[in-house]
Amino acid sequence: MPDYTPQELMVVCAAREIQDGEVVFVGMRLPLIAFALAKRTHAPNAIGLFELGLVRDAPSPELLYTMGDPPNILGAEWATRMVNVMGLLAQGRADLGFIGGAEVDRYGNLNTSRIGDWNKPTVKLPGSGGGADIASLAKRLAVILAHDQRRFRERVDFITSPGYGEGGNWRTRVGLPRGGPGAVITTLGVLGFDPETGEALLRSYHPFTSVEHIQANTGWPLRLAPDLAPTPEPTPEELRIIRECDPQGFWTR
Amino acid sequence: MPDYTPQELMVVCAAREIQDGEVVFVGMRLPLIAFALAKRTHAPNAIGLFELGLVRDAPSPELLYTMGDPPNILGAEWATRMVNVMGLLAQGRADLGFIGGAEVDRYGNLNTSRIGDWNKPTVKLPGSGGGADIASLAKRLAVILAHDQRRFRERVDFITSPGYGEGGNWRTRVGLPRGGPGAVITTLGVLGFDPETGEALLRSYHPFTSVEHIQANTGWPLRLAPDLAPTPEPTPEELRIIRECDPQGFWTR
Amino acid sequence: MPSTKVMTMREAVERFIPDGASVALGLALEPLIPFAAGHELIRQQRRNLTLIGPISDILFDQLIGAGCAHKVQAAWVGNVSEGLAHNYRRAVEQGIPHPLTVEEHSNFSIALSLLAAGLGAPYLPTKSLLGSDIPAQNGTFRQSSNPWTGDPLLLIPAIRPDVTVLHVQRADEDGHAHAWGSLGICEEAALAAEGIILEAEEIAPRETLLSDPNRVIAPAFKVLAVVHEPGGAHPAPVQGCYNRDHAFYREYHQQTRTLDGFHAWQEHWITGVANRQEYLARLGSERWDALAIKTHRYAAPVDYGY
Amino acid sequence: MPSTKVMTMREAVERFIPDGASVALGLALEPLIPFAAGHELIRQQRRNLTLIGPISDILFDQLIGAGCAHKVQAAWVGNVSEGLAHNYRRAVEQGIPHPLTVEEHSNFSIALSLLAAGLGAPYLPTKSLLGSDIPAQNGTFRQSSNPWTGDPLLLIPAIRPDVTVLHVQRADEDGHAHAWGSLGICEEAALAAEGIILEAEEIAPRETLLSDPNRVIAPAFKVLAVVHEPGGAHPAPVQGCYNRDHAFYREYHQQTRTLDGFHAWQEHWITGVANRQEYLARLGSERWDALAIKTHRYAAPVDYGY
Repeated sequence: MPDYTPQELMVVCAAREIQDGEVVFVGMRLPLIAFALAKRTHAPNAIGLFELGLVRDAPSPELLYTMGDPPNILGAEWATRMVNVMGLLAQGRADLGFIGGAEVDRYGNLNTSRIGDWNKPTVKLPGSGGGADIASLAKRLAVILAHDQRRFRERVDFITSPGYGEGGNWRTRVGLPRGGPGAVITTLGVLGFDPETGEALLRSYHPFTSVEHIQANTGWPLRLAPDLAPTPEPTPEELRIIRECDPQGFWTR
Repeated sequence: MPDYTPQELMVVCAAREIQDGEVVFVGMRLPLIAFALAKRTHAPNAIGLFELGLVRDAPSPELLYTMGDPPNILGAEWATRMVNVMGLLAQGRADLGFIGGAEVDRYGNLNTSRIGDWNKPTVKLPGSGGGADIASLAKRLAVILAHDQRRFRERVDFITSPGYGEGGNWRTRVGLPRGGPGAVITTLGVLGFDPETGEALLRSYHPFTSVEHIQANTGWPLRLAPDLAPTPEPTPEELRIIRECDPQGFWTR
Repeated sequence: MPSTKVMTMREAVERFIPDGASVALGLALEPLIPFAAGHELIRQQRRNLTLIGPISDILFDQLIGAGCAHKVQAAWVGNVSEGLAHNYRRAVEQGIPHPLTVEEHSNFSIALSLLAAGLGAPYLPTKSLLGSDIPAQNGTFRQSSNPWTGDPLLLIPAIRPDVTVLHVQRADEDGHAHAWGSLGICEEAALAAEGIILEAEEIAPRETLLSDPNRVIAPAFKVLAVVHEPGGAHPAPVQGCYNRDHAFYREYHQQTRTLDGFHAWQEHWITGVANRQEYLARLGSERWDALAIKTHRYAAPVDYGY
Repeated sequence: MPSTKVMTMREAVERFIPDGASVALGLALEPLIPFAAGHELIRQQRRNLTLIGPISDILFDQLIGAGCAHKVQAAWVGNVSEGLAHNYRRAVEQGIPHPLTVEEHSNFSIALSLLAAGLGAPYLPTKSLLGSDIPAQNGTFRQSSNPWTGDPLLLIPAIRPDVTVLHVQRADEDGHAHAWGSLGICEEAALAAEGIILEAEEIAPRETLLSDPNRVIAPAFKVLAVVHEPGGAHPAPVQGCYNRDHAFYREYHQQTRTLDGFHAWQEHWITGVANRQEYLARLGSERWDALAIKTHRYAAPVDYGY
């Protein structure tokens, strides 16, 4: 057994998506910690946007249960109205956005709205929040979710947050100005996307699992990226920082 | 000779347009004093909106050369962004708006943009400021300007701030949601408007002039209102307050 | 001058939020949620409300479970630190306690709806949500195109709530209010609404509020009622006043999994108390004190003098 | 961390406002006008600028008279307490010093143009200016209709300035800024622009600025330059710092009636001085002291602690 949890590895993978100096639209839960980790390791100049109206260049000094927690507001560079932060996103000022989802499909479309018949769903999920906006407008999208066959579906019942739609040039066709998922970070591995077709490809598998296990837990025949490799393990430094951020393991255990 | 200036009488007339409890979009110059006068006499509950982003329920304690002068900001109820105050106007929350103009015509249209050929004007005036917005969107409009034949024209060269256009239901036809001029307060008298045709009618003439003099100084055959009467003179109390507001007579002499 | 707008929450809800009203609340997202107003709506058994907001951190779920809501216009209804909202699920999936109309939004689209109303504009255009199924489900948006370029655009129509309820740190009796921290779409919702109800941690003198007119959140002439309601946002945090009661959200999540569980929770925290003071007494001073501000951090001085 | 953004006005203008740039300035209307930046543009003989703003209280007139401007997108160009702007008249009526393209706006339409850009929207719709000749003269608006009701609407396209210049009370070296008083469309212009130049009365520590994040006017990552320029807004007022020099506007009005008069005025106040310090020295301490703040009025405390 590895000395880290899948969630800890997901945080590490998410942090590695952040490049230094980037403006990052930080989502709920694990990305809150990933932003802190990236800032304290390889991306000290990254800037975080939080949809409720915050901009920070330093991560919160305390664990965040929600992005509106008081420690995330004190020390913010800017505490403004949501529309201003969404406006930065809409202008193409966010290099990377993080979102979660209940279901993802072969083309990276996410459902966080309703499973089953729209009018009589079997499961009513909470909804988009800012997810659909981030998926529509960020230059690059990273998705974080648990990996099982129920969640990884050939086609989601409801596209809350658009990925590559039906593939190909779909995003351009429907009028989206940019973006699309670059990574789907799961409990089992990391998916990338074929730049031509927009189809998900397995880019890396976590050290504690296997390609076969991932394929068996994916609801469509998951193709492999040409450079498929095991996910690099968290470094001790990364784990130390994550555990400093989330000492009780609220999000990462 | 009366013991007051035409400007002082204009301030009095402007103040009388304000009813108690009304939300008033206050314009530059004389209306700044008219708002103070109304508040201190018959309209203590009037509220003033200032286009740069201010709301006040108490007039400035000092003479204002501009609405952005520091005494107008200190003690404001709200100092916000211009769009928020313009938004109140656009929503129909302003009962009355004041504007000035260089030229007015038979249907209360105002020109503050360009005299003569649009592309080669003989006089380039400063422009709309917020005037065109107030004229478009306030529930009721009061216009303040000097009265002479050059300024009172059959048809203005350029409609900066729409009055009743070509008359009749023109405002509805072009899509304006409400409003139109209720009064044109001049150095010689006060004009109202025919509710059917939108044509200007002389409602009152200042005590120091005559109907004939006003008609001679108007660039079209000015019709008279059925209830035409001399403009009531300022009361001593009104004059006292105006002179307290503008002791040097910067605006009122 | 008009008489004071200060009144009890009971009176404010009785007078200004009738059955069938559309109400925007929870507009700062996780902080400053006006739970006191929401609970009073439940105690007064308000029906057929339209609930408007970006995300709702368990407040909408409570109103839905109590049968107050007929329609929801929101981007997210759940429990931010815990996950799904059980009453919301029961209402949409099973029609319990009765069917609920949901118009799905994103945070940006609900913000734009309210901003449009405040600007007096019939709609605002955006490229967000193109390709999402939200527009089709919502049904009120309109697909359009940029008249200059032909590019696809989505038009988000204005939403004008009857009432916007804001929890604020302080207000005066005329309705001037200061709120600070993360404000989400509080301003947009206040300017979009027909009227505003304030629940305030503190009632301060007019001079205090007017000492900082840039921080005033909306024009006082739109304010219908000012309710002095310290602790009214619990379990949500109020910057500078108290912190978030994370455990309360967890308990709510666990205790409301079943309908019976929700009824028991509601009886304990809402219908079994007469007002916010009794709620806080039930919470207990130990739990309340644990949420107190540990370190005060004051804003740098600002001089409005001349 | 990136190196400091603090530099002289000369350097800021040299590096970030090239010939042909579109520049928004004078966005708080009568207060906080960045005259220091405007005068440096004149000293550096910038050409073919597009000037963007709501009303311009003599600053645009100076830039036009000096031959810096090719186009104006504004609601009003004049002298608020005195009347007409002589250089503006000469340029439009007689092409002196050269012809000027003017796109007439109203205050609301220029505000909506910038707001649209900040929201990432191609345009915003309004009912203002329907029936006005401004849309026909401006030429960039588009007549449309409400797709739900068929009512006429005017679509105001986004304006994205290359640079927005703001005068603020204080900033830190990273570009966080506090401005207060009446702010007009400062925020909209800052969010619409590609980059921001700040001229600040005071350079304060980061901690001071971040102590009140609600008062920060724009994201620091958009700020290109921070110029420490006390007195940089004279003769415009800066709340809490100095009052308006009304007489200066009157003198400008009287002395610039003729082109020669303007040239003499320009030589005295702009090209005859090297920077703002020399300008203020020429103004003299007696005149400057007369504008000082007589009564300080501080904003009520706000606690961001937790």
